[in-house]
Amino acid sequence: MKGRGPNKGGARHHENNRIYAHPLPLTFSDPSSNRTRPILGLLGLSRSQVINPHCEGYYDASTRSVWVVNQRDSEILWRRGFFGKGNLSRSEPSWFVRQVKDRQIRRVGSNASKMTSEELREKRRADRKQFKLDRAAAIAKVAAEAETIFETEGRVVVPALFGPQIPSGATWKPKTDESEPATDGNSDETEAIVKNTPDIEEALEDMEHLQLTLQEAFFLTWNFDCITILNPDTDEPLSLKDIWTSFQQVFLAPSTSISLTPVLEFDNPFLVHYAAYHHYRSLGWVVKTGLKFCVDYLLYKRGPVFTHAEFAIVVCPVYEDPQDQESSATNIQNASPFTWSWLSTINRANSQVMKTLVLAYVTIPAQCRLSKEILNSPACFAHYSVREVIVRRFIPARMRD
Amino acid sequence: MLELHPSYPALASIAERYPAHRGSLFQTYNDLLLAQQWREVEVIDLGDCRRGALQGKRPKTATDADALLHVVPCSLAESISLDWIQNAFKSLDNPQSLYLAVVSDDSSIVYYKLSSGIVKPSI
Amino acid sequence: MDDNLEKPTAELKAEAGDDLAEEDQSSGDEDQGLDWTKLMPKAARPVIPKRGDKEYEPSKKGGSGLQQHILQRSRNAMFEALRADRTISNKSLSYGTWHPSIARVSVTVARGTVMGTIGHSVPRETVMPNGNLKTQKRLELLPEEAIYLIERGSLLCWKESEMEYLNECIFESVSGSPMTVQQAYTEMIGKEDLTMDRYQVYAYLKRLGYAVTRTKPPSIFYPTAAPYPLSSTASFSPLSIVGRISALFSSWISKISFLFLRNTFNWWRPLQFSNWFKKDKNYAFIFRSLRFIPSGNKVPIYIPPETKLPLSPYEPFFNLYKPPTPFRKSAPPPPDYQMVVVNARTTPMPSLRELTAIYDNAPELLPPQRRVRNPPQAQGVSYKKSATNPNPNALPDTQSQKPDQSTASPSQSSEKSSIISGLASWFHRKPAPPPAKPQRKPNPFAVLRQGKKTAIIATVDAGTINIFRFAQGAFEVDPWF
Amino acid sequence: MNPQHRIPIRVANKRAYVWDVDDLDKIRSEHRICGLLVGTLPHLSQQNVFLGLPAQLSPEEATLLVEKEYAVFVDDTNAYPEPSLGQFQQWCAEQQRYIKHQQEILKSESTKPSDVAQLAVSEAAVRKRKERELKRQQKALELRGIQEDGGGVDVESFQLASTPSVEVEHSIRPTTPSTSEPSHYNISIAASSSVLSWYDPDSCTFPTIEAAQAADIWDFPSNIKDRARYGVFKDLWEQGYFLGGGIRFGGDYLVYPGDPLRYHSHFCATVIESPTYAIHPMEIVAHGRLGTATKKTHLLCGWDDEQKTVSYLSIEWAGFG
Repeated sequence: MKGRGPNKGGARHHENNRIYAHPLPLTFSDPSSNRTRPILGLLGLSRSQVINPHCEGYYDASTRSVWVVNQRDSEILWRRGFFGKGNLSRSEPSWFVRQVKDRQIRRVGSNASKMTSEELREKRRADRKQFKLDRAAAIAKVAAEAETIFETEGRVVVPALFGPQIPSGATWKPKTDESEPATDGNSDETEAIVKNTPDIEEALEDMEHLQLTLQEAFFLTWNFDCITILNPDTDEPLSLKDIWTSFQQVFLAPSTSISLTPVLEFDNPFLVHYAAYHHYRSLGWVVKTGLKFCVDYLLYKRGPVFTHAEFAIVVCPVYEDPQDQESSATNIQNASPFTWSWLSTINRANSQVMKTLVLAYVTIPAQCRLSKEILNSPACFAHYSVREVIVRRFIPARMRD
Repeated sequence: MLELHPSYPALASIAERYPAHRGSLFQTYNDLLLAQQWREVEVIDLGDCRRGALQGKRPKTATDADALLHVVPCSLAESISLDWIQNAFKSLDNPQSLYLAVVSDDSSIVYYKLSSGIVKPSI
Repeated sequence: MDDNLEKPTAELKAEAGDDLAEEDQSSGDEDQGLDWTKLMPKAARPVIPKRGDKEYEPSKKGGSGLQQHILQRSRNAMFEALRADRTISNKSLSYGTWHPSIARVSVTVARGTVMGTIGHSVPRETVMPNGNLKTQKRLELLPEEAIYLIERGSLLCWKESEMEYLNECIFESVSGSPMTVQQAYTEMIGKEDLTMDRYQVYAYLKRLGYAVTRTKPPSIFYPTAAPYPLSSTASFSPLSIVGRISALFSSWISKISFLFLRNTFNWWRPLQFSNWFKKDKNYAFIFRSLRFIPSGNKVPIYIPPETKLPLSPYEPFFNLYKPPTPFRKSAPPPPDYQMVVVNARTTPMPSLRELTAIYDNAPELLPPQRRVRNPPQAQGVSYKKSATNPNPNALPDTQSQKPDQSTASPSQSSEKSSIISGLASWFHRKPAPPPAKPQRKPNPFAVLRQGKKTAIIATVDAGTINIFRFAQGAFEVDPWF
Repeated sequence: MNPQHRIPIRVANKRAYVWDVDDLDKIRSEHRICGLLVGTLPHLSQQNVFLGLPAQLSPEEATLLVEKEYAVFVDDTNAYPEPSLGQFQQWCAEQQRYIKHQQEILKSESTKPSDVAQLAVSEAAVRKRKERELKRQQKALELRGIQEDGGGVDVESFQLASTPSVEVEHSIRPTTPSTSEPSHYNISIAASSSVLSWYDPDSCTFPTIEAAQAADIWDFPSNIKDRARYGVFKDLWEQGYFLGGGIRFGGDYLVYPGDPLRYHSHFCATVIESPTYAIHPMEIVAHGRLGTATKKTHLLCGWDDEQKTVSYLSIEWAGFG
């Protein structure tokens, strides 16, 4: 996070610009010669072609996601637009590399200073805890002394909570201190390590996949046709029509989802969240899940490796017709206005980490103005709309001039 | 798809018993076992909550490495209640505390420690 | 980059002056445990440890001897401060009479600069000494104005009465019985739409030096604020020769491709590339082409026939003027802010429709000024620099997007619904102009955070005031591509 | 305790206030109820950090004090009969005495009337000092921000930013010294009505919640939500805690191990109306996250309206994942 300084990580930043040069999985090539290109260009013509990486992923209904298992594809999807998440990593799939590293470390010898990243994280937490305990003890000691002085001499010495006798974050040192390892191995090291350790490779199976949310998967397959979504049972590609219906079906109450002709609803959570997801993607934002910050989405300007997220998005469905909300069987969250206490909770939680809270209102078309036929194709999206409201505290003392 | 995953057999019986929740169970199991490197991870039937739960121990270096911890997975999309949580405690024969794993569709998981009663913040 | 932040223990150290940080720090005034010993004269002050002088918990029930001693001292400091007399020099004191029947205080003697921004004059029939009626202008105070002046020790208020009280001319003006602050709270709150919640917010703002008036005039004599100036339409920056030419070409290109789209736009394949055109072989084009889901606040929200929307509690109640704003109470300028006040316990936050209603009467904001120190977001390469931007020197507004949008939006060709026509009309509307004198381009995040319009809502929960601003976002006019 | 000796809670517009410092002292030190100061502090009227009387009691606080028979409700709107001529003259006499008293002090100090002006100025100077100090404290609060429930304010460490307040401006005007007996004196405006001889609370005092509700001057608790809030508030209070409002921290109450003047809150408590009331996992994430960041445990307090009992659940970050 502190990697904001101008010099700090400048090289890494440059490297990232190379690795993550493309904002989308699609790329372009121009076969035409340097001579012809400008001429064509002047006429607004060109022979350049769009290159489609044709990735593959498996649909998994029970986790409501699409799994990209082959390494080439997950690398493309992550590096070109930051799609998906390693299901065993915080962002980019790096579990395998972490394992390889750890095994190496273990082989080098179980010297205390050589620990796996997970072990290290645990140790740091243990150290922090120890520090707190030590400090608490010191404070208690000082207080006790003050107490006796007060009882015996009646002198009032207010026990300090800071000072020489009390360890501070700066003074306290754990028995052995460690340098921070990268929690998630970063890709350039990846090649290196894997090369150096061929033997481990076959020994260890990569248990991780890149997991795409249904919004991500639909965005990629519908707009760019750059990922083929396979039915895990048949290994056959699902048609866009199948995808359209099944992605909505998984969000319907189990009872209805059994029936062969699923009842499609205007307030299906998939439609509402997709509208918001697509909206922000189409504006060039990198959109990731915001669970850890108790919101639906996080918006990154270029991507998680470059900056921290600017905006924290909560998707708020709005029924055009209040009747529809009352009659609805769908359990869709955030459809009614929050209590003030809930609003301040999420607002505070996010301003603590320097994110601005945004309520993204998605209107749900009124049933009385459209036939449900329209739900049989993405054409229905023409009837939804997205608008945002930005939430911030207003502090009169700071708005005076 | 998850049926084909190497770690599925360990969960199969309970996953089949509660199909609606096998997704969150599966993801939590993998996270604990493979990412968090927990030890002795086992699946247990949490009948009162109509789902499977997990138990296991944290890595050796962790502060409370030998404590047997209980983790109850749930999906971000469902909604629960205090009764539901009490039931979870009950089916685990009332441990002092349990861990709630909240799972989202992109496979992110957050864990929070729930203790019954009023427990002072650790300094 | 958020990895470290994901831990709930994470706290970002904010650069000084970052609003987000300020937000988080501003919890001072709600505070339960102030150190009142700070108010004691320096000599009388007990030894106070530097920072974080609160303890974790009492060492035993009720606290140890020392703890109780220190606590008692803090309490005494507080109670002493509360006992302070509300005294004022007779040369600075104003006088007034409370008329419950009309919920006004008529000012009989006005002194001090406080009156400069408080009160309004009203013609009233008054009985002359000779017995006949005469219409005279007099200075009147609304309940909140009167209570505030009494509270701060500037006004001695009498309660109107039939009885003839003779007074040994200690007081320059007497009619009726003297009122305490308590009586003012009890009798004046609840009159003329003044709730306790609203009074608290009023006093809070006054203590900060704001001039505060009612948004909706309580009577015909109450001066109304001047309306907001209408935002003028955008002026186009003259294009260079090259610009004109390329514009010409791209226009025939877009005409042709538009024809294509008209016939071939397919909701199952929203994005299609030509074989020969150059304009669609770049990311900017792709992103633009994806912007077909209606968005933005100009899109009308459909309301089904005969649906009654509930009455909104979200009507601005106070007009605010910053201390420096030149303010004439007889002819108030357009307010700097308008504020809604609600009870946090009984009222949920506003619905989208309720917010929209507020925005409809709110002025458009100018792009925010750039801060001197760069906000953290300024770091990191912007795609706008590298990627081709149709109108690079355009400030964040719809200019650059407008033409692209119309080609990119299949809706116009394929759909005929009311929403879409609304959409189309919006695309062709001119946005608010960039600020007059060309300045440094404002930080894009600051622009997005500020939004186009704003609704300020003060919530009060059993005395705790919490004020939020809800900005009407316009992300759609400010894409990265 | 006999209603005569209970603390009077002044009720107006269904809000509860305490207007006398001694009463405030009593409910705080004897009954662990703090209320919230909402009034403007005389002579410190240009800041929002330190506020003065009245103290507003939350519905829970007031209800508890009355139910426990520590306090009674006074319908303040009906406590102000017109003063009789006698009462009024008596009041005037008191004012006279007060002014005479001031003048005697001045005389005794010196016969030169100009000293009166002196006094006025020095008075103003005192105010100005306080004002400045407050300004500094405000700055302090703005710059560093009081930690959640307010660590001490380190006045010294902030350089003074003196902008004379309106109040100071007009009170500093040198008062014209008159040759005869000084025409400059102070008038004091009473905060509490108890000083008025004609103030008559006894005729409109209500010793129980029911009575107050019947008289329609009080309406808490009026529904299941209120009952749950009150049930939880009372249960925590009975366990010996101090409570404050928690809305800024995403809860209903902040729970303190001792007087908030000296101790940080340990918990932020959210009231849950019933054991079956729907909770979204996101709420647990948010409360857990916020609590951890502010070093508090978040409490979910479940109210059972049949059993009239409260069950607690403590949320903390797991420390892994």
